[in-house]
Amino acid sequence: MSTVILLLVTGLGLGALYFLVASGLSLIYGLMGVLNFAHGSFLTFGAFLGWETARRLGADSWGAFALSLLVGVLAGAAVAAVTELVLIRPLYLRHIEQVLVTVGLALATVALFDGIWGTDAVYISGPGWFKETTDILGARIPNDRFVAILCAALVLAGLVLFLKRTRYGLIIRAGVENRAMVTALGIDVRRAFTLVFAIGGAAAGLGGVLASHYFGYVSPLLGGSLLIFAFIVTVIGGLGSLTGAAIASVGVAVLQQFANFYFGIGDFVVVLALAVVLLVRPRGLLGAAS
Amino acid sequence: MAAHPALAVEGLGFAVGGASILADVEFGVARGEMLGVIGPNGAGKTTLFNVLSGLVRPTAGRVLLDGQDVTHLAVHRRARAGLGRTFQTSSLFEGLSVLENVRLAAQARLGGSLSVLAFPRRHDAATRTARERLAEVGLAGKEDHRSGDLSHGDKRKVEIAMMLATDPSVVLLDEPMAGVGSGDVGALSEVIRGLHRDRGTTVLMVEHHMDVVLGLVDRVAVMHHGRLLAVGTPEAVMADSTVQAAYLGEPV
Amino acid sequence: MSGARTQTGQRPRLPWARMAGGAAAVLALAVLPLFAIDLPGILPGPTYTPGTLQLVALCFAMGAAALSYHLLLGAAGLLSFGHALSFGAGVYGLAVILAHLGLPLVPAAALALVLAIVLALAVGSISLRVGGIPFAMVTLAFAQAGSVLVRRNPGDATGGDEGLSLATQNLPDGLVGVVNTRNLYWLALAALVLVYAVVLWIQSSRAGHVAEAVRENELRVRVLGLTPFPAKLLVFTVGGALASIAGMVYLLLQSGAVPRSVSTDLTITLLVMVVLGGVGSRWGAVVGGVLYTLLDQRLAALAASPAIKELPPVLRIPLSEPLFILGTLFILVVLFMPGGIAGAAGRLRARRRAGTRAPEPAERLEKILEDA
Amino acid sequence: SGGPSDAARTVNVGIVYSKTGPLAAYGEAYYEGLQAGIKYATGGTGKVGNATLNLTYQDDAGDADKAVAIAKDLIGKDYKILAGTVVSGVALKLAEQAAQNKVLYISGPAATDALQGINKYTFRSGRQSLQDVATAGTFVESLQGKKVLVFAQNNAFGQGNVAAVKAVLGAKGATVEQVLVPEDATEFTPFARQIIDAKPAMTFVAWAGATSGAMWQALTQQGVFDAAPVVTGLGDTSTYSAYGAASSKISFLSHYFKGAGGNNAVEQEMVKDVEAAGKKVDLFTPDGFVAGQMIVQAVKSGASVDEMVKGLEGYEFDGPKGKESVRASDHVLMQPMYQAKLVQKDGAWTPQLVKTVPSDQVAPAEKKS
Amino acid sequence: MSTATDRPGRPSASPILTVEGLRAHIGGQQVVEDVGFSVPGRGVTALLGRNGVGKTSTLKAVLGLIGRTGRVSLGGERIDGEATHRIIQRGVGYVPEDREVFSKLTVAENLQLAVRGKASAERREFVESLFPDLAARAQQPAGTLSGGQQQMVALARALLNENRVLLVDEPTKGLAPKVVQEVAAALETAAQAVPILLVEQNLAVVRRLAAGVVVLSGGRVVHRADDARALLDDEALTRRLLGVGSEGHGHDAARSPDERRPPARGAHAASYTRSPGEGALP
Ligand SMILES: Nc1ncnc2c1ncn2[C@@H]1O[C@H](COP(=O)(O)OP(=O)(O)OP(=O)(O)O)[C@@H](O)[C@H]1O
Ligand SMILES: Nc1ncnc2c1ncn2[C@@H]1O[C@H](COP(=O)(O)OP(=O)(O)OP(=O)(O)O)[C@@H](O)[C@H]1O
Ligand SMILES: [Mg+2]
Ligand SMILES: [Mg+2]
Repeated sequence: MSTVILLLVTGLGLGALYFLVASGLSLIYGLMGVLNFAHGSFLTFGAFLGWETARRLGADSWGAFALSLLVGVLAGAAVAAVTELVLIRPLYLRHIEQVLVTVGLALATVALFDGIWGTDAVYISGPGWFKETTDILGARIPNDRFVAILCAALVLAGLVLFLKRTRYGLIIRAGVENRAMVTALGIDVRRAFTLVFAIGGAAAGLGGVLASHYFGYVSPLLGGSLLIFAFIVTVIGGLGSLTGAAIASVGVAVLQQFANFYFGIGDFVVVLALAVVLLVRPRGLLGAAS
Repeated sequence: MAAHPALAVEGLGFAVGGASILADVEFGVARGEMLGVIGPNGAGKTTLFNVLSGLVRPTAGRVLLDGQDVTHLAVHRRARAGLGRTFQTSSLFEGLSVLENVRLAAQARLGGSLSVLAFPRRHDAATRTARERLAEVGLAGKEDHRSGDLSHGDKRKVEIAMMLATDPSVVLLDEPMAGVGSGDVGALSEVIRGLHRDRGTTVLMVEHHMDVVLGLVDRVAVMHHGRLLAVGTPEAVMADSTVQAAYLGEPV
Repeated sequence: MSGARTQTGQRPRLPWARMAGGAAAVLALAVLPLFAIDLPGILPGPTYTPGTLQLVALCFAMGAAALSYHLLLGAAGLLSFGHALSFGAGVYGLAVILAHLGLPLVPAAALALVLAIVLALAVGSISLRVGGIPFAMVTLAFAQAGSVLVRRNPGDATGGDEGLSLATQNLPDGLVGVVNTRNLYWLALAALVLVYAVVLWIQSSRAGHVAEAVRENELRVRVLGLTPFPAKLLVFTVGGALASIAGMVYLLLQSGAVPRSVSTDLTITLLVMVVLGGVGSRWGAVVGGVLYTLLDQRLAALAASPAIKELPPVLRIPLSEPLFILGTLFILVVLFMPGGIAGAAGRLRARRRAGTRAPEPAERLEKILEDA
Repeated sequence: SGGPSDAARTVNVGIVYSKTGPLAAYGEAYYEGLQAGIKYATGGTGKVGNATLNLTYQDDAGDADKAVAIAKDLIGKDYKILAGTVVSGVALKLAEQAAQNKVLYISGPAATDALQGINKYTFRSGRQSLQDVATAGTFVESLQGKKVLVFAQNNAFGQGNVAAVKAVLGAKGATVEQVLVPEDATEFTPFARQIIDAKPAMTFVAWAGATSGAMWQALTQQGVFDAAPVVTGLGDTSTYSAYGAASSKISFLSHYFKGAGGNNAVEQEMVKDVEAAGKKVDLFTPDGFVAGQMIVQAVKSGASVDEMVKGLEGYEFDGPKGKESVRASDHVLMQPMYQAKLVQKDGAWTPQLVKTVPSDQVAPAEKKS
Repeated sequence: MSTATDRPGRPSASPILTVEGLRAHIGGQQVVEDVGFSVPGRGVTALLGRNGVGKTSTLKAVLGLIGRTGRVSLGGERIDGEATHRIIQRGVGYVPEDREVFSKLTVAENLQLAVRGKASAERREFVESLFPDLAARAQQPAGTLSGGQQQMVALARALLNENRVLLVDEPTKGLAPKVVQEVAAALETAAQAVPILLVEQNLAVVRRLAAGVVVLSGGRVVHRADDARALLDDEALTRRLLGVGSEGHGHDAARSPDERRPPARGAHAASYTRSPGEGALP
C-alpha cells in the first residue's frame, strides 16, 4: 500500500517537472510550429544561475530558494527571448530550419556549459525542509516533490488563462496559421512570438531550478535528460495542447514509476505508450485535428 | 449497362457536429450528360463533391458509380474506377513543376506508377499526354515553372489539365472558372465542352458564372441549405422564382 | 543538381558530362591511398597513412548514411527520428552475427542486410500510418526502444554500454589491422558509390516520383487514384537497408559496435549532415556527411591547439569545446546558407542562367510539418 | 635479454584520454598523474637510457570512434606504445586494436573486469571492479551465511559489480541479492524502500554518475542506514558533497585519495609534482602515475613489443599506493586498496584513512588469457 | 457611416495612393516591373489584367508583403520601406485574393482580430447586415466555412475598420451571383467613404463600380484611363488588353432580369466559339 502511495505521489512530482518543460515546448510548438530542441538548455541555464544565486546567499535559506526560483525564471525567459530574436525570427515560416537552429543551439550550449561549469555534476542543497519527508499513509514522501507539484499547477493555470483571455493569445494562434495575414491586419506579430518564447523559457527556467532540487544536482546534461520525456509527453498530450501536456505528464510519470519499480522497464513502457497513442490517435490526447 | 446512370446518389445525407450539411440529396446523371450544380454559397455543393469523390463519408444514403455502390470505397479506388475531380481552391504538388504535376496524373491513368524499374522519360506516353493537356488549357511554355509559383488563374488551369490527364469517365469540377481571367474563360469552356462532347465524359460542374453554366450544361441542379431545390433544363431552372430569389437575386 | 532536377518535370538521365565528372571524382578518390597528398589541419597526415585513410573512410561511411537519410527526408519528405535504428541494425546486426554465429563476413553481412530490411519493413508499415510530427515521434520511439535494448545487453548479445568488439577471426585478413586500412578505405568508397547509385535509381524511378508527389500533397495523390503508402514504405525500407549497409562498413572501420550508433544523437547527427549539405540534394547529403565527420573528428585537434590556449577565457572556454564550434557553425549555415551547401551552389548556378530560379530545398520541407 | 640498443633513439608513446567530454575531469587527473609518473620514473630527464620518450596526447572525448581513429592513426605512424582512456567501452576498443596490430596498450582508469587477461598486449595501470568489491568484503568480519545486497544501476557497470560481488563475496559464503535500478530512473525513493524490505546484513552500493546525490538522499530519507551498514566506492573529490547527510554514515572503500598511500616516498613525489603544476591529486591520479612508471619499464625492457610485454609481466615496483605489481598470467595490477570514511574538516567533507587492505587480500581470481 | 472623407488636411480629390517605379520579385523572379499609377481620393480604381500579369503581386508589393523597390506614398507620405503592419495601421484595408481566413479560429475570432482599435457600433451593424450568414456562424471554425462564406469573412475584416484606402483582390471570386451583387453593392457603399483599389476579373462588376482603370501585362502598366467604361466599351482595346470582347463572360447576375433571360442554348453555345460573353451583350 505505502509503496503504491509512494509511487503515485513521487510520480506526480516527476510529472510536475515533465510538465514544466513540456508546457513551454507545447506552447512554442503549438503556436509557432517550432520543435524546440534547445529547450533543455534553457532549463539547464536557469538551473545553473539559480544555483549560483542560492549558494551566494547561503543555499539553505528559504529566501535564497525563492530568489533562485526567480532568477531561474528570468534567466530562462531572457535566453529564450534572445534565441527567438536572433535565431528563430530570421527564419520565420521555415519551421524545419528553425528546428535545426535549435538543434545546433542545443549542441553548442551544452558544450558551452561544459566549458563554464565543468562536466562534473554540481551537487546542491536547498532549505532543510526539502530533505525531510512527510508521512502519507505510511509512505515517506520527500517534501520537495510537493513544491514541484504546486509550481506546476500554478504555471498551468496561468498559461491557460493567458491564451484564453488575452488578445495576445488570439494573435498568437492566428499568427501560427498565417503570419503574413496577421501583419496584413496591422498587427506586429513578431512581438507576440518573442513573448511566447520568453514564456516557454521562463517555465523551463523554473523547471530547471526545481529539477535541480529534485535530482539533487545541476549538470550541463540536466536539461537534455528531461527533454526527451518532455517531447514524448508533449506529443502524447497533443502538440499545442497545454491541458493535454499536463494530463500526459502525470500519466507518463506515474506509469514510468510503476513500470520502473515493478518491472524495471519504465522507459520502455513510456516509449510503448507513445507509439500506441500516436497510432491510435495521431494527434495525441487533446491535440487539435489538423 | 446503359440501364443505370453513370453516377447516382440515393438519399444522401451528411452532418457534422449536429449541423446537417446535406439532407436526402437524390439524383442521377446519365452517361455523357453534363450536369451543372448551382446554389448559394454554403449550399453544400463542395461537400456534395467531397462525398461523391470519397473525401468524406456520408452519414446517410448511397453513392452509385456506374451502378456499383461505392459509398464505402476509398478515394483512390473511386479514382481508379474513373472518377476525376478538381478542387475549388487549387490543390497541386506545389514543389513540383507544372509538367510533373500533370505527368503524374497521366501516369496514374496509364498505370505502373509505382514501378521502380520504369523511369519517366522525356518522350514516354505519360509525358506526351501531359504536354498535350497543358497545351489544351493554354499553359504551353510554362511546363517547367514550379507549380506553386503560378498565379491563381494558372493554378486553376493546371488543376483542369491534371483532371484531363487522368482521362476519367465521370468528372466533378468545383468552380473551374473561379479566378480564371476573363480572357481565358472562353478557351477553358471549350476544353470542358470538348471533354464532354468529344470524349463523352460525364461531367458535374459547380460554377457561379451563370453564362458558363448555361452555355455548357444539359441540366442544372440547384442546391439550397444542403437540399436539392430543383433539377431541370437551364431554361426551366432559370425561370424558377425560388431559384432567382435564393441564388440569382434581383438586380440592384 | 538534384534539387533542381526534383523541381523540373521529368528527370532526364544524368547528362554524360556529369556522369563523367562523377566517375572521375570516384576514380581520383580510389587512387588517393597511392599518393602522399598532405592537407595540414584538415587531415592528420599524408593521404597514404592509415590515420588519414581511416578518417576519410569514416567520412565515406557517414556520407553514405547521410545519403540514405536524404532518401527519406529529401526525396519523400519523411522526417524520421529513428534512422539510427537502421544504421544500428547494420552495426549490431553484423557484429552480433559475426560474434555469436561465427559466420564468415559475406554471408554474415547478407544476413544482417536481410534482417535490417525486415526491421525497416516492420517499423515502416506501423509508423507510416501517421505523418508529420507524429511520424517523427513514432520513429523516435522505436529508435529509443532499440537503443534501450542494446544498452540492456539482452543475453550478453550486445555487450551493453561497453559495446561489442569485432570478431576478427571471422574476417578476411585483408580487413584486419592498421596495415590494411587501405582495403577498408576502398570498401567504404565502394559502399558509398553503391548507396549513391541505389538512391539515384529509386529517386528517378516512377515510384520515386510518386514519393515526391506524396511529399508535396498526399491527398492529391489519392485523388489521382494512387496509393501513397507503398511508395512511402518503399522509400523507407530502401533507406533503411542503405543505412544498414553504411552501418556495416562503419562497424568494420571501428572494429567494434558502440551503443552510440543506435542513439537518437546519431539520427540528429544525420539530420544535421543532410541539412549542412542541403536538403533534397544527393551530392549535398554526401558532402554534408563528409564535412560533418571531418569537423567532428578534427575540431578536437583544433581545440587543443596552442593558438587557442593563448586566448583570454571568454574566447578560450568556448573555443576549446569542439561541440560548441560545431553547433555554432551549424547554426550559421542554417541562418545564412538556406538550402545548405547545395542551396548555395544552386543559387550561384541560378544567377548564371537567370530566369527559372533554383529552388531552395528548405521551402519544400514545410510540407513535412504541415500535416502535423 | 636484448636490452636497449646503444644507438640513441626516440620512443613514440601515444596517450589517448578524455581531455574534453563527460569524463574530462577523470582525464585531467590521469594526465597530471602521468606527467608526474614519467618525471619520477625518468628522474626528470624524460629519457630512458639513451632513448628519448616522445609522448603524444590525443583527446578521445570519451567517444570510441575518435579513440579508434586516433589509435589507428598513431599505430599507422608506427607508435608501439598506447596508453590511457577512462571509459571502459573505449578501453576495450583500444585493447582490440592493440591485439590486431600487436602494439602495447596500458589502459587507464577504466574499471571493467573484461580487460583482465583480454590479450597478451593489454595491461592496466588502474584498479578493476573485482578489487573494489573484494575491498567491500573486508568490512564485515565473517560473511558466512550473511545476506549481502547489491544496490546498483542496471547497466554494464552495475551488472559487472553484481557479478563481482557474487564471485568474491559469494565465495566467502555470503548469499548475494541485488536491487537493480533502471539506468534512466530518476526517482529512487521506492527502490530505497526495497533495500529495507530485504533486510540485508550489508548493502553494497555501486553507483556512477550525477544521480548519486538524489540516490543517497533517498536512502537517507527512507532510513536505509539505520537498517544495516552501507558500503560504497569513494568517488573523486567532486562527489564528496554528493553523499549529503549520509556522508558520515557510509563505509567507503577507496581506490585512492590524497594521503591514502600513507605518504610513502612515491606518493609524496606525486603529490608534490601535481600540486606544483597547480592541480589537485585525485582518485585517478595514481593511474596516470603508474602508467608513467609502466611505460618507462616497458621502454627499459627493449625495443620490440614482445620484449616490452615480457618486461612488464611480473614487474614489481613501489607505486603511489605502496607495493604494486603486474600479475604475469592475466596482467592484473596487484595493488593495495583502502577503507575510508568522510569527516567534516573546516566545512568540507574530507576522506580519512581507516585501514589499508593489502593487495593479496583483494586480488581477483586468476584468469588465464 | 465613415468619417474618412471629412478627415482634415486631405483634399479628397488629390490621389490617396501613388505608386512610382514599383518593382517586386518573388524568389528571385521579377513579377512586378516598374509599375506606376495613382489611386484618386475617392471612388473605385480597377486594376485589370490576365492571369499572372502581376495584379496580386502589385498589391502585395504596395503592402510590403513581398520584397519591393520604388516609391509608394499614402496621402503624400512615403510608406515604402515601412513594415506591413505599420502601413496597415496608417489606414489601409486589405482583402487578399485567396481569402486567407484563419481556418482554426472561429468566425468571431477572425473578425475580432481584424478590428484595429475599436470598431464603431454602426460599422459592426453595417457589416452584419451585409453578411447575415456570418453572424449566424460566429462560432464555427472559419476553415469549415464554404468558399463563399470565407470570402465574406475576408471582406468583413477589411470593412470593420475605418480606412483611408482599401486594396481588394478579386472579392467576387467564387461568390453566387446574388452575393456578387451584394458585395458589389457593399463596395459601392464603402467607396463613397473610402477610395478603393480593386482587382477584379468580373468585368460586369468593374463596369458597375470602377471610375479609373489600370491595366497590367507582364508585370508592367500597359494602359491607364480615368474612365473604366470607356475602356470596356472599346471592343478592340479590351480584346487586346484583356483578351476578351467587352464584358468578358458578361455576369448576368449583375444585370437586369430580362437581359439575363438566356437565349436558346445552341445559339448561346455558338456565341461562345466566337467570343466569350458576346452572347450576353444586350
Ligand atoms: N465541419 C463543419 N462544421 C460545420 N459546418 C460545416 C463544416 N463543414 C462544412 N460546413 C458548412 O457546410 C456548408 C456547405 O459547405 P460547402 O463548401 O459545400 O458549400 P458550397 O456550396 O461549396 O459553397 P461555395 O459555393 O461558397 O463553395 C457551409 O455552410 C459550411 O459552413
Ligand atoms: N510564390 C511565387 N514564386 C514565384 N513566382 C510567383 C509566385 N507567386 C506568383 N508568382 C508569379 O508572379 C506572376 C504574377 O502573379 P500574380 O499572382 O500577381 O498574378 P495575378 O495578376 O494576380 O494573376 P491572377 O489573376 O491569376 O491572380 C505570375 O507569373 C506568377 O507565376
Ligand atoms: Mg464550394
Ligand atoms: Mg491574383
